[in-house]
Amino acid sequence: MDKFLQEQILRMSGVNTRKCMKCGKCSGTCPAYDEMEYHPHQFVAMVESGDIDALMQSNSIWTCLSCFACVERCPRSVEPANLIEAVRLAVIRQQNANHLKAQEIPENLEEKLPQQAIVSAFRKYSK
Amino acid sequence: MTELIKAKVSELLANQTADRVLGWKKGEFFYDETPAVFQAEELDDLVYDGFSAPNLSKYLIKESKKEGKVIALLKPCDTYSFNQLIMEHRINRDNVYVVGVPCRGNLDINKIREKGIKGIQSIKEQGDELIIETIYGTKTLPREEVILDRCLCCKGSQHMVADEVIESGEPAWEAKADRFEMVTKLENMTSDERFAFWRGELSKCIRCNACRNVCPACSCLQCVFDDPASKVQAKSNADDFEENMFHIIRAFHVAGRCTDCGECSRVCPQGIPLHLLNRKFIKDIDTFYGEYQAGADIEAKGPLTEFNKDDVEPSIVKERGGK
Amino acid sequence: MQKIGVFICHCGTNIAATVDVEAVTEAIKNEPGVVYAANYQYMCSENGQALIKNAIAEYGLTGVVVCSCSPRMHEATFRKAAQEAGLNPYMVEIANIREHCSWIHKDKVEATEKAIILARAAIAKVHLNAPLISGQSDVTKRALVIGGGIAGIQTALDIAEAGFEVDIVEKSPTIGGKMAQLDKTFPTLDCAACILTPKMVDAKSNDKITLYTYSEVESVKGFVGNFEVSIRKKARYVNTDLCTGCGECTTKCPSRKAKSEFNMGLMNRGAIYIPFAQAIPNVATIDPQYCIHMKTGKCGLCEKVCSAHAIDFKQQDEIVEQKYGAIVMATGFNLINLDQFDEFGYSKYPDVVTSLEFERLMNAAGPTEGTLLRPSNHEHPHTLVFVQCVGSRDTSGCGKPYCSKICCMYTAKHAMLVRDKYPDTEVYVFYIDVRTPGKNFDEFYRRAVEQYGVHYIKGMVGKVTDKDGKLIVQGSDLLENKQLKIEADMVVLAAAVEPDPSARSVASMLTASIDTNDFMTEAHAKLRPVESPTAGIFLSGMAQGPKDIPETVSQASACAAKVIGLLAKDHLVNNPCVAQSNELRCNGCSNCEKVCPYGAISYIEKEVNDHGVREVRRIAQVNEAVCQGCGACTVTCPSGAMDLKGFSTNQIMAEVDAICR
Amino acid sequence: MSLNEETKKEYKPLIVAFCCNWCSYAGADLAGSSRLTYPTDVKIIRVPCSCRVNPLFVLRAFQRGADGVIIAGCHPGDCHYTSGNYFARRRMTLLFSMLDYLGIERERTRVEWISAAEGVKFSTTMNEFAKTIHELGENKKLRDLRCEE
Amino acid sequence: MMMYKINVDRLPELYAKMAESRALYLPIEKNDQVEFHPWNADACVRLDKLNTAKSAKDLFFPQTENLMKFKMQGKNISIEENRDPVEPFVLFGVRACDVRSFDVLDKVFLADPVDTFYQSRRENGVVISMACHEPEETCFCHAFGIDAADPAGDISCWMVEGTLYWKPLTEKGQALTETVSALMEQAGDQDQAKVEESQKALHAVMEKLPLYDLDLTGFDGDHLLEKFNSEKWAKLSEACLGCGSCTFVCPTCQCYDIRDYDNGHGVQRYRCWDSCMYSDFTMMAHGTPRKTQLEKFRQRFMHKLVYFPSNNDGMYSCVGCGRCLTKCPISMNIVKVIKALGGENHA
Repeated sequence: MDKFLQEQILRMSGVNTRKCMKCGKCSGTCPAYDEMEYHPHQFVAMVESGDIDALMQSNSIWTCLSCFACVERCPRSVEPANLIEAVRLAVIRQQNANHLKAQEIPENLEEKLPQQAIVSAFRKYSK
Repeated sequence: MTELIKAKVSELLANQTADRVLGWKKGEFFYDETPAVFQAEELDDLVYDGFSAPNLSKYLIKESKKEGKVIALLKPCDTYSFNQLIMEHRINRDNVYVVGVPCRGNLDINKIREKGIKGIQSIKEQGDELIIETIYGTKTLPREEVILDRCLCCKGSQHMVADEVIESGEPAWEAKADRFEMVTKLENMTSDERFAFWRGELSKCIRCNACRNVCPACSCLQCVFDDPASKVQAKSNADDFEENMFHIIRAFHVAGRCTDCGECSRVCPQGIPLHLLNRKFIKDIDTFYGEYQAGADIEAKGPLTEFNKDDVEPSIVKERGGK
Repeated sequence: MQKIGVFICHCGTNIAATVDVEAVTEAIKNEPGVVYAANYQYMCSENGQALIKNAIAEYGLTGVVVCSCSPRMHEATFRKAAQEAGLNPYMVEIANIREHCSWIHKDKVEATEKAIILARAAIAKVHLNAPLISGQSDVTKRALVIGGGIAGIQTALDIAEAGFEVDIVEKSPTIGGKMAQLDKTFPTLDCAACILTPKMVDAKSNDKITLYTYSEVESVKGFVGNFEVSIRKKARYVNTDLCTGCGECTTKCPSRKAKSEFNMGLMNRGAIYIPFAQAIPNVATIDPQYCIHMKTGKCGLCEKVCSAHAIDFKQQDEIVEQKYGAIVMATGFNLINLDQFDEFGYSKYPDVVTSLEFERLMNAAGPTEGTLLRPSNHEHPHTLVFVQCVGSRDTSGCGKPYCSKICCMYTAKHAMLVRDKYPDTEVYVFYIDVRTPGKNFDEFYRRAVEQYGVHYIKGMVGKVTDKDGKLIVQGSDLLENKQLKIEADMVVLAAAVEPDPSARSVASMLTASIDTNDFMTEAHAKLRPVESPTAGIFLSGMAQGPKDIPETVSQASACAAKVIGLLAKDHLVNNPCVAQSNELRCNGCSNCEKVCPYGAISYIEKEVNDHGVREVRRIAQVNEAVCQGCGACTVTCPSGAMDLKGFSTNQIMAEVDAICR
Repeated sequence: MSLNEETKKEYKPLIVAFCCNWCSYAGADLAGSSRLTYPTDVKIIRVPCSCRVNPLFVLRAFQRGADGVIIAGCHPGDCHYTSGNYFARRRMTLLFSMLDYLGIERERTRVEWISAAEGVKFSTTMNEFAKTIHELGENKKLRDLRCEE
Repeated sequence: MMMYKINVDRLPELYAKMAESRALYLPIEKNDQVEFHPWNADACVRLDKLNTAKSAKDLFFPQTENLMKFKMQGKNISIEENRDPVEPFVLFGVRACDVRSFDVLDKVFLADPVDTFYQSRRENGVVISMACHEPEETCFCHAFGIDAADPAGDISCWMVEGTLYWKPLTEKGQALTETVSALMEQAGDQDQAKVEESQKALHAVMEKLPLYDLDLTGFDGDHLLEKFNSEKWAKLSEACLGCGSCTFVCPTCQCYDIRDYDNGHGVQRYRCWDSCMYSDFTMMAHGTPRKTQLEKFRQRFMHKLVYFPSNNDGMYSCVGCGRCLTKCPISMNIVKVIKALGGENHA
C-alpha cells in the first residue's frame, strides 16, 4: 500500500473514506457500473486500504461518468466520485508527458468535439 | 414661557390638584438652574428656559413617596424617563400630576464659553438669538449654535405622558442630526482606533459618579459599585480596567432601559461622551431585535427581558464584518 | 474562615495515570483554609467515603472538596457521605479532574497543573458556600400520560394498578397508537390487535384511568409533584355520552374524500368516522375539514340517521384543568417523510410503499382485507423488493443519523409472511447490516432465509424506475460484486422512524430537554433511562428513542414504577439551590419577574430596616418550591439583589479569580 | 506547522469556559469519556444555565488575565429551563458587540450551543477557540495591571 | 529676587530645558480637556485656559496612590512597602487660587502626624504660578483674600503682550531659575511697570465680577451651631445627586479612603479620593454616621466654611476657583450656600 499516494488522494478529494458504512448504494445507483472493473464502493474501499496503484491502472477511473449520482445518493456523504476525480488527477500529474501543449491542439481537433471540451481539456492538461 | 408655567401651576395649586411643584430654580448667573420643589409662595424663583436642562424624572422616585401630590414639569424627553420609571414601579403615579412643558432645545453653557465668551453677567433669549452681557462687553449668538448636543438628535416634541400639556405656540424644536452618526463613525474605525478613542475618553474619568447619579435608569437603591458585598465595589479608577469595567457594566445595566436622555454626557465634568456607549446598545437593540424606544410604551416588555426564538447569534459580532 | 478538607481520587488509573495526585495533594495542602488533604484510590468506594467522613469528624471540617469524576456522576454520593458525617451536604464541591482533565490531556505536567487549578477553584467556591436547607412540597397523587399508544397504555395501567389516578391524553380519536395499525408482531407472529385490544379495553374500564382522546395538552405550569395542566378536548361534534358507536353515520356519510389515517391513506373514510372497529372510545368523530354540513350548512345526514341523537354540530373545544404529580411523555413516533428520497420513487409509483403501509396491505382489517394486492392495479404481486435503512443511518442531511432499530426485524417478518402466504412470490431484501440483537430475533431472521427462502442481498438500492408496469429496482450486490436490476411488482421501504412532531412542543411546555433528533433526553443515559432531567417528567416508549414492542412495554412498566415511586411520597424535598432576593438591595423594578420562566417571583410591599432607615418598599420574593434555579433573574437584576444559592455571584467570581490567578 | 508549534509553546493562553450544567457541561463530560482531547488552556466553570453568566463574570475573567472567554449552553429551544439560553443569547450578543465597540478583539469572546450528546462538538469547539486565542496572543487591552504577578 | 522675561515664542525652549532634568507638568489639552499633564514636544500647551478641569492638587495628592502590598504565598502573608516613587518635578502655570489650595492641603497633610506621601511630593515639586488675565463670572478668589494678579508659589509668572515675566519667590524657585536663566533675559524697570500695569488692569476687571464682593460674614467658629442647625440646608441639599464631581474637581477637598485590592495572589493597599457626598463615605460596620443627603451636603460646606477655619486660624477650605460652579450637574454650589446662609442672610 502506498501511504503517500493514499494521503494525496484523500487530501485532493477532501473525502473521509472512514465515513463509509459499506452499504453499496453508490454501486447500486451507478449508471456505468457494468463498464467498470472496480465499482464505486470498491473505489472507496481501495482508497481506504491504500490500494491506489490498482485503481490508477484500471480503466474504471476513466469509465466513471462523473455524474455524481453516487455523491448525491450516499447516505454518509462519502462522495466516491470525488475520489475518482482525485485518482484521475494523480494519474495525470504522474504522467508529465501527458500534458497538452497549445501546438498539439490542431492535430487533436475533431469536428464533433465541442469547443468547450477543448478549452476545458487545455485548462486541465496544461497545468 | 416661565410666566405661562407659573400661571398654570398657581392655578393647579390653588384648585388643590396638587400641593407643590417640581421645577427649576433660578441660579446666580442665568444658566445655573437647580431642580427644586416649590410651595405656592415660592414660585417667584421658578424659571423655565433653555437652561432648564436637568431631567426631573428621577427626583420623582423620592418625591412621589411623600404625602400629597406633586406637579412635575416635564420636557418631552423627560417623559420617556418618567414612563420607564413607572414601568419599573419606582414612581407612585398617583402622587404625580405631570405638566408637559414645551421645549426649544436646551442650551450648552460650555459651547457658549467655547465661543470665547467669558465673564457672563446676563443671558437673554430673544427669538433665535441669545444676547449675552459680559464684563468684557455684549455678545450675540444664534441659539442654534449653542444647543446641547443631545438636543440635536431630539426625540420629538411629543410628551409620552402628561396630565396636561402647556402649549407655547412656538414652532417645535426638531432633530438636526442622526443620533447614531457618531456610533456609526466609531463602528467604521479599526478595532485599534476604537480602542484608542475609548481609552482617550475613559482615561479622563475621575469616577465622580455624576453620570450614574444623574441617570434616571441608574436608580438602584444601592449600586453594585458601591456595594462591598458585590466584590466589584470600587471608588476610584485605580487601573484602566476599572474605567472600562465601570462604564461597560453601567451601560449594560441600563441597556434596554436607557431612554437616551443624554444627562450622563451633559453632566460629565470631564466631557466624556458617555451617551455613545448607551447609544451603541440602543443601535444594536434596534438592529438585532427591532426598533425599541425605552419609555415610549409602558406596556413594552423591554428588549433584554424578552426574546425571539430566531434572534441573531452572538457570532453576528464577528460575522457582520467591520474592522 | 472555612476549614476545608480536600480529597483527591485516583479513580484507579483513570486520574492517577495522567494527573500526579501526590503533587496535587501537596500543592493543595498549602492553600489558605485547607486543613486536610489526602488522596485515595477510589474515593467513591466505601473506604474512600469513610476517609471523608473520618476527616470531617477528626478535623472539624466545614467544607469538603472532592477532586474526582464529574459532579454529574458522584456529587450526590459525596454529599450524602458528608451529610452522614454531620456536614451540610451543600458544603461539598467537586473538582472535575477526570472528564475535564485526566481523560482529555496527555501531558502529565500540564494535566497536573490544571488539576491543581480546578481544585483551587473548587476550594475558592467552598470558601463562600453556605449550608443550604431544602424546603418541602406536597405531591398531587395523580399522573398524566401524554400519548395513548402501547407505551402510554402500559404505563397508565401499571400506575393505576398501584392505586393512583392516571389520565391519558391522546391527540387522535382513539387510543392504540401505531401498534393498532400493525398486522403481526415479531418474533412470535402474534396478531397485534389480538394482544393490544384487550389492553385498550382494560384502560377504558379501569376506574383509575381517565381517557382524554382527541385531546391535546395546552399548557403546563408548576413543578414536580405540583403540575397544573390544561388539556384541550377538541370538539368531535358528537356527544360521546350518547354515541353508541353503531357506525350507522359513518356508512351513510356522503363525503368520501378524507384519507383514512388508520389505513395510511390507502383508502378513504367518511367525514364522520370511527378510526377502526376496535377503537376506544368507540365513538364517532366529525372531521370539520370534510364535513359537508360544517362547510356548507347542507347535508346533515349523520344527524338524521343517528338514533342516539349524538350529533352536535355546535360543540366547542373544552378546556380541562387538572393537577398532577408526575407527567409521562409517551408521544411515540412516525415514519419520516420520504419526499427527499427521489431515487426510490415513493411519491411517483403507487407500488412503492412504506413498511407501515405494507402492514395495512397485509392486514385483514386493511383496505384489501388481507389480500396482498398491488396498489396500482390491484393485481397479485409476484416479485417484491424490500429496502432497509431508508433514511436511517443517514448523515447526508436527508435522513436520520441513528439506526431505527425495528426495521431489520419487521422486514424479516414481512418477507416471511409474504412467502408463507404466497409461495409463488420471489422476495428480495436489500440490507446493509442485519441487526437482530434480541431474544429469538436472529433465529427468526434465519428462518426467513433458510426456511422461507427470502433472498437477502448485501447491498443497497440505488434507484427505482418503471418499465411496462413493472418497477425496475437497481441495486448492488456487494458480495457477488454485481449490479442487479430486479423487475419487481412492489417495493417496500423500511423508512426511518422519528419522534412524533408534537414531541418538541410538548417537551418545551414541560421544560424537559430534547436531543438534536427530538428524542427526549434521559436524566442519565444508563442509570436513569426513564426519567427526564426535569424532575417529575418520565419517558415511555419511542419518545425516548427507537425501540420495538417488547422493549417499549418493559420501558413503560419501568417508567410506571418510577412514577409510582414519586406518587407514593407525601412530600418532596426541593432543590435548595434557588434564587434569593436581598430585600435591602431590591429596587422592586420587576425585571426579574419578566425573565422568570416559572413565574416563581412575586412582589410584596414590605417594611424594611435599611441600616436604621425604615420604609415600605416593593420587593421581590421567590417561591422556593417553584424556582428551579436557572439564575436568569440574577443577571437581569441591576442592583445585584437577586442571587442564586449554590451558584452565587460571589462564588462564581471566586472561581473565576482562582482560575485566573 | 511544527515550526509554529515551537514558538507558540511559550505562550499558554488562559481560556475560561462557562458551561451550563445540563448540556454543555455534560457535553464536556462526554468529550472526556470519549477521550477527545483539547488544550489544558481551557478551564471550565459550571453554571446552572447559560443565563446565569453575568457580563461581570466575563469582564472579571479578562480583568484577571483570561485571554478568551467562551460561554456554552444548550441549543436554543433545548434549554433545561426552557428559555434561559435565549436571554443569554441577547445579553452576550450585546455585551460582545459592546466589547468590540470598545476596541477589544472580537475573537476573544464566543458563545456556542453544545448539547449533552455533542462531545465531539465540545472538543472541536475548544480546540478551535484555543487555536484562535493562540493566534491572537495575550489579552492586553482588557486586563488589570494590578493583577499581574 | 530678580525678575526675568522670555518671549512667548521661545516658551517651548524653556519647557524643553526644564523637562531635561525633571518632569514638567503644564495645562495641556488632551481629548478636549485641559489638565496638568507631563509635557512633551507634541503637547498642546494651554496657558490661556483660566482653569484646568481638575485642580492641581492631583500632583501632590493623587487620586489614587499605593500604600503597601500584602503578598500571599501558600498560607503565608508578607508585607511589602511599594509606594509610588517620587521624582523631582515642576508644576507650571498654576493660578493663584490653586496655589493657595496647597496651603490648605499643607495644613492637613503636613500637620502632625505628617503624611509622608504628600510631604515627599511637596518637597520634590516646584510650583510656578501664573497670574490670571481674563477671570470669569465664576471666580471668587477675592473673597478669600487671594490676588489673582499676584499669585504665590516658588516662581510667579505674568503673561503680558507676548512676553512671559518670571519672578522667583523662594529658594527652590531661585534654584530652578538658575538652570534656565540662560534662556531668559533679565527684566528691567520698564518691564516691572508693564507687569504692574497688567495687574492694575486685572484688578479693574475683577471688581466687575459678580462674585467679587461675596460676603462671608457669619462663617466663623462663633456661629457653628447656628449654621449647623439652619433650616435652609434642607432646601439647599434637596436636589443634590450625591455625586462627587464638586469634591473631585475641588482643589482643597482632601478626604480619602483606604482600600484593599485583592488581585488573587496578594492585596494591594491604596488610598483614593473620597467624597463626603458619597453614600458609602465613612462607611462602618453599622453604616454611615450621615445617613441623609442633607447631612452629607451640610458636612461638606460646614467643613469648608466653618470647621476648617475655626481649626486653622480662619483659613477657609475654599479658594474661590469656581470649578464646582461649572461642574455641578444641578448647579448647586458653595456660592449659593454662602449667599443663603452668610452675608445679608446671616443672623
